[in-house]
Amino acid sequence: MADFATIIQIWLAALFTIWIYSIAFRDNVFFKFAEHTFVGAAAGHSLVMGIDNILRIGWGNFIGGNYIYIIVFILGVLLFTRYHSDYFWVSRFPLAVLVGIGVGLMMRTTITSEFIAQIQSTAGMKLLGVDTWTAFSNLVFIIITLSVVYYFIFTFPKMHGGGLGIISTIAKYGMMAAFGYSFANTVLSRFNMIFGRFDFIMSTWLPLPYAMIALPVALILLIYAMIPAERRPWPKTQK
Amino acid sequence: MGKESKTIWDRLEDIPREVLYGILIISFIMPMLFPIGFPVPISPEVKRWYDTIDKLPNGSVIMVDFGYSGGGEPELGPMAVAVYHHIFKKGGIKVVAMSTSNEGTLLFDKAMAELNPSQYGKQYGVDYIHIGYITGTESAMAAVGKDIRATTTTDYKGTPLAQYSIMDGVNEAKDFALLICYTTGGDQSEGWVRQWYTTYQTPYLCCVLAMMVPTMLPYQKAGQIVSLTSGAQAGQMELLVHVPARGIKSADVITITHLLCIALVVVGNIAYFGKKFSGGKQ
Amino acid sequence: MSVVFKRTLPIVIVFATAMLFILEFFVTIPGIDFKSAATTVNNWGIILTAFTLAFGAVNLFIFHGRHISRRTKGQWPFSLWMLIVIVIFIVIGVSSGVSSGQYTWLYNASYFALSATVYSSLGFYMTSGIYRALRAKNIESGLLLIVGIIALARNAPAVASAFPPIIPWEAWLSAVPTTSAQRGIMIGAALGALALGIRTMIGRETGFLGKLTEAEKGG
Amino acid sequence: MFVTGRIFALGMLVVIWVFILGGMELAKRAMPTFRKLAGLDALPEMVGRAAETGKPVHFTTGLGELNTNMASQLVAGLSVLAYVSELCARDGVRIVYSVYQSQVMPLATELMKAAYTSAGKPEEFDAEDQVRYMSGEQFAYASAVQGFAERERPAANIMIGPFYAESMLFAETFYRIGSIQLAGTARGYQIPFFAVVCDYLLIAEEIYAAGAYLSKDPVLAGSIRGQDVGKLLALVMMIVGIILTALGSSALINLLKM
Repeated sequence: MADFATIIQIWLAALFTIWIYSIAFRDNVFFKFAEHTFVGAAAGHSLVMGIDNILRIGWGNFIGGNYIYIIVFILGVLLFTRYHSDYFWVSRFPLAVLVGIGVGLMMRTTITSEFIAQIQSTAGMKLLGVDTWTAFSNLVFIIITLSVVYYFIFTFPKMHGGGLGIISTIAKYGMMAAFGYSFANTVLSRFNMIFGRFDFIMSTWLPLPYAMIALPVALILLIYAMIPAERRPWPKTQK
Repeated sequence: MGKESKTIWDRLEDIPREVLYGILIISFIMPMLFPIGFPVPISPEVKRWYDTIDKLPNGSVIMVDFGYSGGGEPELGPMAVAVYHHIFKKGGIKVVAMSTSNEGTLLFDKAMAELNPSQYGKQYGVDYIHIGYITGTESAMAAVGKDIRATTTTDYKGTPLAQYSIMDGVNEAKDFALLICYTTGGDQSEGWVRQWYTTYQTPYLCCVLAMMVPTMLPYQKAGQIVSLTSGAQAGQMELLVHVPARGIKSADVITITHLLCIALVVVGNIAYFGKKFSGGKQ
Repeated sequence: MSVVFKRTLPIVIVFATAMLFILEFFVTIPGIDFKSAATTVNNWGIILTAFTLAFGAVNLFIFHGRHISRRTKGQWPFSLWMLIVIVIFIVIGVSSGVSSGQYTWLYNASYFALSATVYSSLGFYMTSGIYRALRAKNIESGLLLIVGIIALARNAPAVASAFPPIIPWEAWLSAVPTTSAQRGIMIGAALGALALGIRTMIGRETGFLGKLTEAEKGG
Repeated sequence: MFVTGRIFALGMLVVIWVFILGGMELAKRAMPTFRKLAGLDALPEMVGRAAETGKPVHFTTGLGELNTNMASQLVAGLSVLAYVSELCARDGVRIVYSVYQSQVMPLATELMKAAYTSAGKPEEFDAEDQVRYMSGEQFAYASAVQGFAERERPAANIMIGPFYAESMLFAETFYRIGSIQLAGTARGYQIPFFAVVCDYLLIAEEIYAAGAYLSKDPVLAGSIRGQDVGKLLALVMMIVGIILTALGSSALINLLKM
């Protein structure tokens, strides 16, 4: 038997789950409550993890003898000048360091991993000396890749005029097929997530004492909350 | 068009969403109440993932990124657990984990509770460890790849790394034989390709939400990812490792709900074409 | 202070920092230790990012603080509750630590359950989207529909067992049309990302500077 | 001096740098011409339909902030907003922009006002009603937009910008109430939903092209020109590589690996 704290935890998690799902049917006050809890929890958790990193990593390095970290702490605090109407520009300096790191790390590897490596892999595809089916598949692959790259060329309008329009059509067909595949995979992902919540409700919450009684009560309250205030049988509103 | 002119096709197309959602909920609940135990075929990516870990030499150290958020836990958690089962069963491999998602350490605890490493005689700090959530996503990957201790000197609980024997001689990306990432974010799954594979050529196994698989496919095709799987394939991994758990449990539900989707597409299109051919314009 | 200091200097910092990482990766110059410089700056970046994680909470305090002080009808009690939730997280997270039992309890009772549910709730909308919108209206949507149905069927484990030919069909759709189209998009997007990086480095993309004064816009 | 295995990449980076800067310099002298974008061509028709039915047009640029890496998508969305506002002003259609980012409000108001002025009807623009701040939180914003959709039943819905999980929610809701929809985003995970549900689509990079074309900003247009030359180079490399591979030579692959 789970201890009391765990039981409370399960009840809370279960109620939040039901309240959030209610939005699929209609907006209501329980959803609003759960949603505000969600936004608050996300912001709170993120802040707490930030503090954890500052203490565990930054402070750890500092007391480990890396005194230069004091500069980082100062820069970090300066980030918050963005909320000041006159001195907001001070936050640009630490932010510039962050942006510079991001841009530098991205540029130096994107050129290889998303550009050259992709070109290299396409260029190495064999059309001769392989079995017919592989050759056909490779040919389809090459045609779609080339035509999609071609499709996204915008400033040479002549490249899309006349008979050349066929290339864009092929590209579009290729992309639509890809989107169909992605769509099906998204269904799988979302359903897996729903399964996770339903599984929690059915195998963790409902076996607890009173949960079977609480479920219909919660649902009735929800349906009630979905009815617009003026049409509710009780309590009667003035307006 | 008045209400009276509604044809059967119109009615079919306009089924209220509450009805659709109701059917969906029922198709989730029924197979959970009455499990059928549908078979699950193993796909080549999962087999390739399994083989990659199986072939790791004794004494290898691997890096695992718990880069997913709570939202993706139902999908990615079972996969992470099944793979840990495999690694611990095989033995002789040290697992260093980190997180690029701020919920990663909490989800790591959850996974370890489900896994129970002590059943394999594995000890925290000796056979596996978690060096914590490190902010910055790609900056974190780059920093850890260059020099772990310059980035963090403690594990996720704040205990100095020096106290753990697993960290002896483990300093940078080059010390790792394999990289595994479970993630709900494209920044993570793609970031590892850029910051570790491109820079250090570390073999990379990547497990993402099924919806992210298509955008990651070109990396696998170009050889930058050894095996790309979705968390939805966790059931297959559980079968290979012989530890049936949450992943396999979802197989029935996923089958029924997907059949429902196919049925909905078919009915929807019948309504559409029915309307079209019966002169829906009126 | 001058525009040079407020506007140009940040751009110079961006350029220099980015250049340090680019040089470290591509060249080795005897006598210059790019690696340790880059390692230091990289680790600074991590700590600075940790500071930015507070922005979300600060923004909420500013925005919802206004709702509370104005007693916005139908909103302020929720705003107040939201801020209370943030405070609870901070107090427990900082006093007990993020790997403590108390914090784990709080996380599992609220954030974990909520975020898992919020993102899964989209599954409902998808179902109705599938029913209403997935139509073979023309060749394009027909292709999307056929590929979608085959992939849906393959994703149902029992369908794949009962009808094994669907496995190679789906594998082909994944390996050929999907991968190739995504690769085409990826090559284009890589150029887009590089162009954005270049524009940022030379100060033509100034979004990160926040609001610009009139004098700064003139630059 | 140079790190082996990365020499070609460095060279390529320099070449692309030259393309982008060159593109921007040339664009300052003469704007590049753009190919037709099917999604943009549909806009006058969509606004026309709204005029016939007397219902409003709804516009959203999704989430993302002006000071993050989503800014370029947001800016592209705002350029389209300015264009659509002008069309709406001309046809006497009410256009409502749902705002997520409070920082965007003044900018959007200015843009729409300018659009109404250039259509010769500045007095018809009502900022209070037409630029609506919905919420700064994803799902609160989503439910506010949904509420608007169900109350006012817009004839057309245009969504261009960085979209996240709310994309499906919007697309489904507006489809259900019968709005004709144009959607575009460069966030790869969301494009499939738009492709399934919406009538017209701007795929990925197309939104930047649309934004640059409509805003006539030489920096953006020139940058796209530079990228186009980069794409041509990629195409040439792939074609040459495929031919060489077919002939049994791996010369190009070896060069790329340099």
